[in-house]
Amino acid sequence: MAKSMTYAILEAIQGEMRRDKLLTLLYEYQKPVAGGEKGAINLEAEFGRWRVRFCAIDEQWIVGGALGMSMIGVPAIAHIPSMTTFIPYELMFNHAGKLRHMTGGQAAFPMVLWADMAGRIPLQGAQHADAGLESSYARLAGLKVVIPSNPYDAKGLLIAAIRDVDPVIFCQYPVPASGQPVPDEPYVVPIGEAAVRTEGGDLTIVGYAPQTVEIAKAVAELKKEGITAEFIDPRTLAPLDGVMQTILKSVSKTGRLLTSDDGSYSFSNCTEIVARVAEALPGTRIKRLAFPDAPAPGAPEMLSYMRVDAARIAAAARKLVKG
Amino acid sequence: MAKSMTYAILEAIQGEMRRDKLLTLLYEYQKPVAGGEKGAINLEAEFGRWRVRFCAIDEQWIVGGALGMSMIGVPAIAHIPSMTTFIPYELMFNHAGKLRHMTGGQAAFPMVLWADMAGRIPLQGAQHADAGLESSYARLAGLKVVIPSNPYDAKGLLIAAIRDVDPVIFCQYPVPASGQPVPDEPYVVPIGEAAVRTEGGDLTIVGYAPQTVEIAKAVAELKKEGITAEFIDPRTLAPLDGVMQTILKSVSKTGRLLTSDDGSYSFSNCTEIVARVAEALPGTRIKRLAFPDAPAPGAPEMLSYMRVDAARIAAAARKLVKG
Amino acid sequence: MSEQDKTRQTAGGRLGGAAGPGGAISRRGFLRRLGAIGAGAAVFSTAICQRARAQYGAAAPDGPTLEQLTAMYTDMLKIRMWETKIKDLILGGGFRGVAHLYVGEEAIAVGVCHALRRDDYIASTHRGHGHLIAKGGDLGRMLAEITHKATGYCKGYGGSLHITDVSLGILGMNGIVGASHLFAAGAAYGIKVKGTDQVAVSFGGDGSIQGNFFSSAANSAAAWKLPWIGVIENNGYQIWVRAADVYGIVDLAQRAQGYGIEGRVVDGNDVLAVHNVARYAVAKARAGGGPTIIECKTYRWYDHYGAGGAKIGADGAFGLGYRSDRELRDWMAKDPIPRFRAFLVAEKVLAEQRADQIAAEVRQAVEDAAAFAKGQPLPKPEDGLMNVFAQGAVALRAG
Amino acid sequence: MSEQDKTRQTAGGRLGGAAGPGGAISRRGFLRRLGAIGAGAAVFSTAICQRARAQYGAAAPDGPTLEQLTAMYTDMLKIRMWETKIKDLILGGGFRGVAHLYVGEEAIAVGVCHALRRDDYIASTHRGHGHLIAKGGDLGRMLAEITHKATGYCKGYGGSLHITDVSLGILGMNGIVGASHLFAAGAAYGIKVKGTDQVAVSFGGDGSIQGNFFSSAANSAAAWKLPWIGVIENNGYQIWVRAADVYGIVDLAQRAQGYGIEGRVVDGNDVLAVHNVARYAVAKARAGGGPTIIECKTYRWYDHYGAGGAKIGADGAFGLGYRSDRELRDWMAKDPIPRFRAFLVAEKVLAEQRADQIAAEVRQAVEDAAAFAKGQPLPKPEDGLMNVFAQGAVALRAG
Ligand SMILES: Cc1ncc(C[n+]2csc(CCOP(=O)(O)OP(=O)(O)O)c2C)c(N)n1
Ligand SMILES: Cc1ncc(C[n+]2csc(CCOP(=O)(O)OP(=O)(O)O)c2C)c(N)n1
Ligand SMILES: [Mg+2]
Ligand SMILES: [Mg+2]
Repeated sequence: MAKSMTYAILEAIQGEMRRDKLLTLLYEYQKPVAGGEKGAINLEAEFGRWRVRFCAIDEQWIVGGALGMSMIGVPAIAHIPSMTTFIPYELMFNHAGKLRHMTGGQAAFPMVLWADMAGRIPLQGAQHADAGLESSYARLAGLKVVIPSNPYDAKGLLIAAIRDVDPVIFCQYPVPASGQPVPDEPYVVPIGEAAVRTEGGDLTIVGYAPQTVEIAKAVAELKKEGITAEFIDPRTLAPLDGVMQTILKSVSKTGRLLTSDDGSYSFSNCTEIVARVAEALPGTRIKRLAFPDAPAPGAPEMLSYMRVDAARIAAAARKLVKG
Repeated sequence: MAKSMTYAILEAIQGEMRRDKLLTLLYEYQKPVAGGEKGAINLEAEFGRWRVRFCAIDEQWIVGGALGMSMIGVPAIAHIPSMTTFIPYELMFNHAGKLRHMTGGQAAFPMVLWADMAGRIPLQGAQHADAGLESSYARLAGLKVVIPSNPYDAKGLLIAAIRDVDPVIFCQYPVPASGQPVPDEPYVVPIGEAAVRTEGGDLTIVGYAPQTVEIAKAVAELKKEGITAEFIDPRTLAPLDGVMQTILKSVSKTGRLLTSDDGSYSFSNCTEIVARVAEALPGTRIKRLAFPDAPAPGAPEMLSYMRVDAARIAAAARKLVKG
Repeated sequence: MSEQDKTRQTAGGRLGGAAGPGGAISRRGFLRRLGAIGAGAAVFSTAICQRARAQYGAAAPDGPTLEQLTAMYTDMLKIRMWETKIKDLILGGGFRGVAHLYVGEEAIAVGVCHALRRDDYIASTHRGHGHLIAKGGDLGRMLAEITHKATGYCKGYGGSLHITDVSLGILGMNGIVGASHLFAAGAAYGIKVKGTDQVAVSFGGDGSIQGNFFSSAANSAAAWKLPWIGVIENNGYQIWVRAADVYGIVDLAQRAQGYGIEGRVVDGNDVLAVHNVARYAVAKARAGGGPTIIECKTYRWYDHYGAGGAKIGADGAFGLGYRSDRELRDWMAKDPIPRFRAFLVAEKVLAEQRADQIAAEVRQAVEDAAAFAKGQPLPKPEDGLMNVFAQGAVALRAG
Repeated sequence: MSEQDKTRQTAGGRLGGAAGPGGAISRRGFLRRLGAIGAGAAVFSTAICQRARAQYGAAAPDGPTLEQLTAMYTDMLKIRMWETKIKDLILGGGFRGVAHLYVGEEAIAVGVCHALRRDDYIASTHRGHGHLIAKGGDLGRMLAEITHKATGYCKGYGGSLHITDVSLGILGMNGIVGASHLFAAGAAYGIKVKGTDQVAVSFGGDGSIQGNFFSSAANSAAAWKLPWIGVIENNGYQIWVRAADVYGIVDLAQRAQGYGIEGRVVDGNDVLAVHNVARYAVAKARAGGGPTIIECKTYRWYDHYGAGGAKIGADGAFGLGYRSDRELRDWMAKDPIPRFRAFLVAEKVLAEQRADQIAAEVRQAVEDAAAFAKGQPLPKPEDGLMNVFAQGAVALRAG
C-alpha cells in the first residue's frame, strides 16, 4: 500500500524532529498519528508533549506562538485546520513576512505554517469546503508558499520548508495517494521548481492539488483524440520565478495555456501565471477555468456544477487547440 | 478650497446618518471630525456616542461588531486604521462573504468596512506603508471592493456602499483633493463602473488611488510626445465584470495595456485585469508595473526606487507603443 | 441582587452549593421564584424545588408558567428525538449530510431559549440543532436542510452547520468556533442603537472562549453594558481535547472577571437551574445592567461529529478513545430529560399520562419531519451561483 | 510568598498600599529585600526604603547592587536625554524619521530590564526606544536607525517603529499593538523546549490587552506555566482614548485573573517598585512558577506621536486637546528620575557630585550619538530589494 499524504507528512516531520532536537509542532486537534505499512508514527509518543503540543482552539496562538519560538531559534511547525486558514493571515502578513526586512536582516522566522485546505468537498457548507486560499498568502512579501499534489512531493516539500530559514506556508489539500513511491529516508523537493507531469506539444495545462486528478484524466482523454497536452504542476506558488521558467518554456512551444483551479476565478491562483505568460508571450491563446466567485454550497448538485472537472478541462482544451 | 478626501467621506456618512436613523459608525482613534469651507463636521456631536462609537484597539470587535449589528438590521460602518487591514480578514471571508449564500439568502450584512490604506509613504517602515491589500479582499466571494481615487468618487462610492445591502470594503488611500468638485448633496457613484479619465488611441493605462497621480503626469508627458493614452480608473475591484467591459472596449481599440500598481507585483491588483484581457483579447501587448514583492522599507531612497512613478510609466508606455 | 446571589456570582461559586433562601419559603414565594424575572430573582434550582416541594407538597404552577414548563419539556424531547433520529439515519447509511449531535445538552438550549422572547436574538454554533429547535425551528425544514434539500431552511446551501431561521432571531449557526459570541455582542450593540429592550445570547462550547472572537465580545459588552449573554456549554471536550490541558482555569466563567463581567456557573443538566440563571441574566440585560457569562457544565452523549461508537436504537456513543464509557454512563444517569419529567410529574405540572402523550406526539412529529424531508426536491445545480449577492447570479467559470 | 504579598497579588491591590513588613526590619533584611529575587521577596517599594532609612540611617547597598542601582539611574537618564534630543531634533525641522516618545515612563523599562539577564528576551512596542536602551542598545546606532541610515541597527529599513538589536534578545519593536505579548509568549514556549531558565517579557500599553494577541499569549502562558511576563504600561491613553471608556475594568492587571494568572499593579513611576515586582516575577518564572502580568501606572509626557505641543529645550507637551496641562504637570511632579536620584543620594548609593557627573556623561553620550548618526551614510536605493528572504534579492517590478 502506498503511503498516504498524512503518513508522508508525518514521516517528514518525524525525520526532521530526530535531526533537529528543537523542532516543535503546535497543533489543535488533528493528532499527528498515522498508521502505515512501515509502522505507526506517533509524534507525541516519540518526542514528548513539549515538542508536540496540542493547543486550545486558538490559531492565533498556534501561529503566533510558532513565530515567537522561531524568532529565538526554536524552529516550529504550526498546524491549523482548514476552516481557520485566514485567522493567522495578519500575523503572517505584518510580522512573519516583514520582520526580516524591517530589521535589516536581523530577524528570522524558521517556521512552517502547515495549513490544511478543505478543497471542494460536498455536504459541508461554505466554511468547510474552501479552496484557493493559497493565493492570498502567495501575494504577501517574504513568504513562500508550497502546495504538493501527491505524497512524494508533500514529504519533500515539507522537509525543504522545515529546513528553510524563511517562513513557508505548506498547503495540504486532500489528494489521493498517487505518484512516485515515498522513500523512507528524508529527501528534499526544492521550493520554487515546477514538475512537468506529462509532456506534449499542443497545449500547456497548469493546475495543482485536487485539480491534478481531473487534469490527469483529461490529458489521458485528449491523448486518445490525438491532442497532446503538457501538464505542469507548479508545486510552489511563491516565489514563482522558477516555476515560470518551466511554464514559459512550455508555452513558447505550445502557444496555448489552459489553467484549472479549485479556487475561485478572480484574483486567484493561476491568475498570476496567466498574467505572466500574457506579458512574456503575447499572442498566446489562454483559457482560465476556475470555481466561480461564490462560496461552496453544501448540496452536491450545486457544488459539482460549479467545480472544474475532467470533462470541462478536456472540452476547453479541444476548443483552445481547434477553435 | 476643494473638499478633502476625509471631508467628502464624512459628508457622505453625515448625509446617510441623517437619512437612516440606525446607521452607526464604529471606529478606533481616527476621530470623524473634519473642517471645511462648508463648515465643520463632527459626527459624534451630531449623532451621539451610541451611533458614533470610538472603541478599544480591537479591530476584531469593530468589524465583528458591525457584522453582528448589521445582521439585525442596524447598518454599520466599521472604520479601521491602515496597519490593521487584515485583522478582520477572516471575519470578512468566512462570515460576511459567505453567510448570505450559506443561509440560502436569509442573512444579509448591510455593512461597510471602511479600511484605511497607508500607501507607500516614507519613514514609516513596512507595517505602516503598505498598499495593494485590496486584492486579498477582492478575491473573496460575496464581497464588493471599491477604491476611490479622488474625493468626488469617495463620497459617491461610499454612499453607494452604505446603501448596498451586501458587505462592501471601502478602501481609503491617501490621495490629494483633485478631480470634480464634491457636491454638498448625497449622490451615488455606482459600484462596478470604471471611469475613463482620459481618452486616447495608442494604449490603455489602468491604475487607481495614489497611482492615478503618477499616471496622470505620465499621460500628460506622453501626449506632448504624440502618444495618446486612454487612462482608466477601475474604481471597483470586485465585482469586476462591469469594469472589464470598459477596459476591454478600450484595449480592443488600442491593442496595448499598461497597468500600474502601488501594490506588490505577484497575485495582486491589476493581475486580474491583465489576465482577463489576455483571455479575451489574445495578441494584446501587455506590461504590468508594480511595487516589487517586498515590504516597504522606511528609508526614502530605497522606497522611491521601488515605487512606480510617472517617469517609469511613461517609459514603459513608450516601449509598448514603439517597441 | 440578594446576598446569596452575590456569593454565587463569583465564577468559582457553583449553583446548588449554598443555594436557596433557607427553609422558609411560602407557596406564593415558590411560584414567584419560579416565574421571577426581576434582577432580585436569579436562582431557582432543583434543590430549591425539592425543598419547596417537601414543604408545600406537590403543586403545579398555573397560568403561563405551566404552559411554559410543558413547552420546555416538549422542546427537550424534540431535540432528543429529532437528533436520535438523525443518528439512526446516519447509521442506516447513505445519509445526505453531516451532524454534530447535541443530545445530552438539551437543558441548556431549552433553559436559555425559554427565557427569551421571540424577538430576542441567539447566535449558535456547529452543535446548534438544539438551539434552533428551542427557539422554535421547524423539525421538517430543519431535516430538509441538513439533507440539503431545496426546501430546507437554507435551500440546501447550508446543511447542518449553517441551518438557521433568521426570522426567529437566529443569527446563524456558525462553523467557526467562537464567532457566535462576537456576532451576538455586535447584535447587542445594535439593540442599544435601536433602543429596544431585546437581548442577544450567544452559545459556544468550552472551546469557544479562546481565539479571537470571545475576547472582543466580552470586552465590548463589559465596557458599554451591552445586553449580551454569553452561554458557555462546557461539555468537557473540544473534540478530544480536555479544557484542563489547554486552559489555566477550571471554571470557564472565571474568564468573565478579567473583563469586569458577572460570571455564573450552573449545572447544565438541570433545565430549571439554567433557565433561572438565564432569566436573571435576561432581566438584568433588559434593564440595562449589562452582560452575564453563564457556564453550563454538561456532557455530549455522542462523538464530536457523526455517529461513531453509536448504535441504531440505542443511546450514547461508546468505545471512543478519548473518554471512558463509565464517564459517559455517569453522565447519562444525569440525563436532563427524565430528571425534568420527574420534577414536573412530582410537582403535578404534568400527569404521567400527559407526559407519555407528549413523548408520543413528539415522536410522531419527528417521523413526520423525516418523511417530509425525504420527499423534498433536490436543489437545482445552477442555484449555487445565486445568493452570493442580494441581486443576480455570478458567472460560471468552470467551463 | 508572604501573606502581605498574597493580599497584594489580587489585581485590585496596589503596591505601596498596605505595603511592607511593618516597622521592624534589620539593615541586613533591607539589603536582602533590595537584592532579593526569590519567590518570597516580591515587594520593595519606596515606602519600605523610606522606613528602612528612617530606622537605620542612610546606607548604600554595596557590591553589585550598588553598581546595578547606578546603572539603572544611568539608563533612565539615557532614555530621558536621548529622547529629549530626538524631540528637539524633530522640532528643529527636517528630521528624517518619526518617534513615539517614552519620556516619563523610564522607570518601567529600566525597572524591568534590569531584572533580566542579557540572554532573556523582551518584545517591544511602537513606544520602544526605552526598552531597547534599558536592554543595552547603542545610542548611536539607534539614532542612525531612526533617521534611516545605512549603519543603523536595521540598516535604515526599520526606523523608530522597528528599531531592534536581536543580539540583545530583543524580539523587535512592533508597530502592531499587542503583537509583542504573543511573540514573547511564543518565545517563552521556545524556552521551555530548549530547557533553559530564560524568561521572555513583553511590553504593551494599556491598549495592548484587547485585540487578538494578548488573549492568546495569556491563555497559553497560563495553561503551561510559561516563563512569560506581560508588562502593561498603563499611561492612561490609547492615543487620546481613555481606557475607562473602552474597558469594563479599571486595573488592567485584572485581566490576568480570567486566565488564572497572577496579576500585579505597581507604581510605574517608582523604578524600585517596578524592579522588585519584576525580580519577583522573573524569579518565579525561572523557577517554573509560570507567568505574571504586571500593570505599571504611568504617564507619557509628550503626545502620542511626534512633538506636537512641545518646545525645544523644555519638557512636556502642553495644550493637547485630550488631556489637561494640569494632569501633565501633576505627573511631571512624579518624575521617576529625580525621585530615584533623591533616593540614591539619600541612601548614599550616589554622591550628588557623582550623580551630576553621570548626567553630564550621558548628556555627552547623547550628543556623540547625534553626531555619529548625522555622519552616517544613506542606504543604497537597490538594497530595498534585499532581505526579503535570507538569500538573494527580489526582482524590481516598477519599471
Ligand atoms: C476557529 C475554529 N477552530 C477550529 C475549528 C474546528 N473545530 C470545530 S468544532 C471544534 C471543537 C469545539 O469544541 P467546543 O467549543 O468545546 O464545542 P463542542 O464541540 O464541545 O460543543 C473544533 C476544534 C473551528 N470550527 N473553528
Ligand atoms: C492592532 C493595531 N491597532 C491600531 C494601531 C494604531 N495605534 C498605534 S499606537 C496606538 C495606541 C496605543 O496605545 P497604548 O497601547 O496604550 O500604548 P501607548 O501609545 O499609550 O504607549 C494605536 C491605536 C496599531 N498600531 N495596531
Ligand atoms: Mg466542548
Ligand atoms: Mg497608553
